Amino acid sequence: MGMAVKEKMAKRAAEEINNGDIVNLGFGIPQKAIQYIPEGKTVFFHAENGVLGAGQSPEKGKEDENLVDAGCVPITAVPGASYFDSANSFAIVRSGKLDITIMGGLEVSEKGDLANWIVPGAIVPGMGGAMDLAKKTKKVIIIMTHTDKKGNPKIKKECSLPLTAPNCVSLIITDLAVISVEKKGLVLKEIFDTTTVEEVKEKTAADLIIEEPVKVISYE
Amino acid sequence: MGMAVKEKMAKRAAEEINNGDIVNLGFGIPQKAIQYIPEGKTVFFHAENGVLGAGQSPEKGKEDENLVDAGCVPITAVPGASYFDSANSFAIVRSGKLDITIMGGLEVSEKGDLANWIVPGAIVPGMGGAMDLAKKTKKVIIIMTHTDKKGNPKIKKECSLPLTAPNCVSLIITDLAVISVEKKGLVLKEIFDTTTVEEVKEKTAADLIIEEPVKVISYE
Amino acid sequence: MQIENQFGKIKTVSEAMEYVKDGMTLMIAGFGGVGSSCTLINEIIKKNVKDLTVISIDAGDPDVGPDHIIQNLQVKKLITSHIGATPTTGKLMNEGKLEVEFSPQGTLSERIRAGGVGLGGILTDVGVNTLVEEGKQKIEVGGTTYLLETPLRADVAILYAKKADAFGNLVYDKTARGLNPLMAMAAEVSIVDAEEIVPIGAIDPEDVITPGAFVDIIVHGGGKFKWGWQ
Amino acid sequence: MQIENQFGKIKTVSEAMEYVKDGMTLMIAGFGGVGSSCTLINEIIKKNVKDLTVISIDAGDPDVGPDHIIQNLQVKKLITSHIGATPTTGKLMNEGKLEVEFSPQGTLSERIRAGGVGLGGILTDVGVNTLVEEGKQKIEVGGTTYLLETPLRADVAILYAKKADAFGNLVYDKTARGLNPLMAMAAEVSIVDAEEIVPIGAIDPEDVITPGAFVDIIVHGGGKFKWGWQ
Repeated sequence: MGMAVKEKMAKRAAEEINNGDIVNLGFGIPQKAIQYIPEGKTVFFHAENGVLGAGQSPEKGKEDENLVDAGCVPITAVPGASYFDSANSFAIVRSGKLDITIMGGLEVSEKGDLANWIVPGAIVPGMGGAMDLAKKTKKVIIIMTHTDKKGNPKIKKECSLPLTAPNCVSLIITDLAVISVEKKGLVLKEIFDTTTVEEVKEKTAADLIIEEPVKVISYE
Repeated sequence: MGMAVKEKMAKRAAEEINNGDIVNLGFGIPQKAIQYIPEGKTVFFHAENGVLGAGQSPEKGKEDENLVDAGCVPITAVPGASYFDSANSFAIVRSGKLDITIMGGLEVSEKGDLANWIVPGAIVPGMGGAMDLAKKTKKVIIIMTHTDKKGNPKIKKECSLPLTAPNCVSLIITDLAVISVEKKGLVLKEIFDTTTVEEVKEKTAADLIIEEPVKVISYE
Repeated sequence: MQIENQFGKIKTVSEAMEYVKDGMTLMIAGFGGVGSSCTLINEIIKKNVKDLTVISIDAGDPDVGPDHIIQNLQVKKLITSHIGATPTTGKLMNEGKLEVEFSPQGTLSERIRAGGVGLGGILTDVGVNTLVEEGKQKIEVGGTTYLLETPLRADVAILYAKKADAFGNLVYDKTARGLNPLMAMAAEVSIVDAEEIVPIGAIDPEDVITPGAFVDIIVHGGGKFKWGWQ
Repeated sequence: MQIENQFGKIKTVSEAMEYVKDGMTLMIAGFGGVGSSCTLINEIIKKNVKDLTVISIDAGDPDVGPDHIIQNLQVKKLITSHIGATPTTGKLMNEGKLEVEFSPQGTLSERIRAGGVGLGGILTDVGVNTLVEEGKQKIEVGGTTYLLETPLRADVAILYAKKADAFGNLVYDKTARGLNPLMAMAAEVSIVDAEEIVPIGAIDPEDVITPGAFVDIIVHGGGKFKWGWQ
């Protein structure tokens, strides 16, 4: 069996990151992207609790209780890191200095509207920093399954859930495909080698612009 | 001859300062107050360019070009000092954490309106930090001559010059008297031993409430 | 070492707790408990003051942070950005036992800062065309629509710092800074639980993050959270 | 020592000067020249770019600071809080050769910060019922009347720092901090004249005042003002 699908999505997302970029990763799959940054690229990971230059997890037993990421998991700091308060942390976000944010999604619309903060029927967890990040980051990349647990498409003409931010998504990476949000609409750029263009179209509740040939992603 | 009148005004102003107070001093006579703080009182002087805990002038030859007051004159920093940026400097002012500001005045009205930023006929220098300080400091003390160079009263029913801030002055210290601005009006609290209550009334173009006996200030 | 307490700001924990009262608005600093004062949170639970309005960036963790005060039914209203890590908070909210006001995290930080630095509000486009805009004034500046977000202030703020001198100059530690400097500014009475209290002059003026002007009470709590990862 | 320039931010002064152009909005950091870059100010005079809109806390001193650029008739508009120390600036203003917009100093700082942190404006009651309110929207919050003050941004900011690493993390020196961290945030291109340029990792993350995210270009100018008191 090849690479797990979650890893594939994270790896594909990591390919969007350039040297010197300032990047914020959401919890879960987005955080896996950190492992796929190629050698030689220096990337500054921003954690909204107050660090630019978040590094890998410390060795067991070497955790510092006052050095954690936004999920309160112990981290390290890379050379060139800086600490700041919450206002200055979101100054980096709001001023547009954050190059990339990678986060999960519940729904994305044709226009790049994002809904990812209220799970229907569940307890409302609050938006945390998601609204700020989605609205103000230069490039918002959403990693999500193409359909929900019942098989309903999550990419739709209009979001039915309350929005996190309108018109903010640049790129959607699903377990099936890579779709870019452009002025002309949603463009199917790539598919994973486990699916077909037809399947992706079928499972998408919005128009997809298909520019042949669609690249097929095969990760070992 | 006794103490110069400028020194007397500065000394009287200094008597308003309590231990632990945070104080901003305007240029000129107000700055002389620093010399009259009694031993044993620890006062934190705020300079709006970015220091709390401004100390005396350094010895000649020991100046640090990057440690100056708001007049760009070299200073020192006392133990317990801190440096900050301009936004945080005015945070101290605007949040009401500044206990006392002592500044010069052109006119003060019966209601404590202050005019001190536009000199008639002269080049407009700009308000600098005066509006923030006058509006937001807990206790605004104005040191000024009782009349202008032509002998016209500077304490008036209404200011004729553009205001720095309305209804902000707590205490006026002139070369003749100490007048407190209260809800009931201007109260003549003290006179210097060089004048009389009559002279003060005559040179004031607003009603003065006189509560006998008016204290007479005699400095050696 | 005996620290000279020349401004009377250094107090015992029980002296500090006299300022925490029923019905007040309380800011609890920290992020998921990191930067929160374990001792002061525990003392507030022990004192069992009621009807609090709490402002905190999150409800903490089930193990640490403000959630314990909420669980203890001392809070009537919570102004926050996230409660997802603490099931009790959400449960109380859904049962109607706790009012929760959500602000986006950056907006919440700026609202607290605005309260602290004496501004009447700030304009942000974060939240425009979402549920967040409900009930808020919309203002147009330079062709963009912004929400007017109002300042937040509290009667008391409790926060953790790495180091405090006798004037209240504060130094934080790494990501235990968070909202702490902002809340120190935004409360009538700011109570700092300092890991270390040092004499005036022991902190380099360049290292001060919160000037002593913003600090009213300094205690040494000494309490330590037990973290989930421990 | 050769510093690794892994982000390409370290440039020569003449490379940096390519970003300074006719008609642009320029923030000049410093307070009476303290915290200003002597080298970059002199280079702007040498390049003789015209029609600048300059934003600076004051016009400097007759000896140092932005006043020299103003004297050289390169500025069409100045947004500032104080020009009292520089007779030329006032003279040009009175002759109609220079437009001057005055903001109270604390308001000016917050306007630049608002531009830097991506806010649409701030509300302050400083200046209410004075000339400063002219032309501004008045907004009522909680029974108090505030002025809506709009954010300021610039095409280029020039500033002095004590130390910069190759990513642009900055450390300032004492009162040479001032508006510098705010202007670094508020410009499309921020140019830092660092007294010392150090490798990544040479600055403790706690000591960083301006994170490198806000710095685009780092030069070592080396110029020194001659101060009035010298």
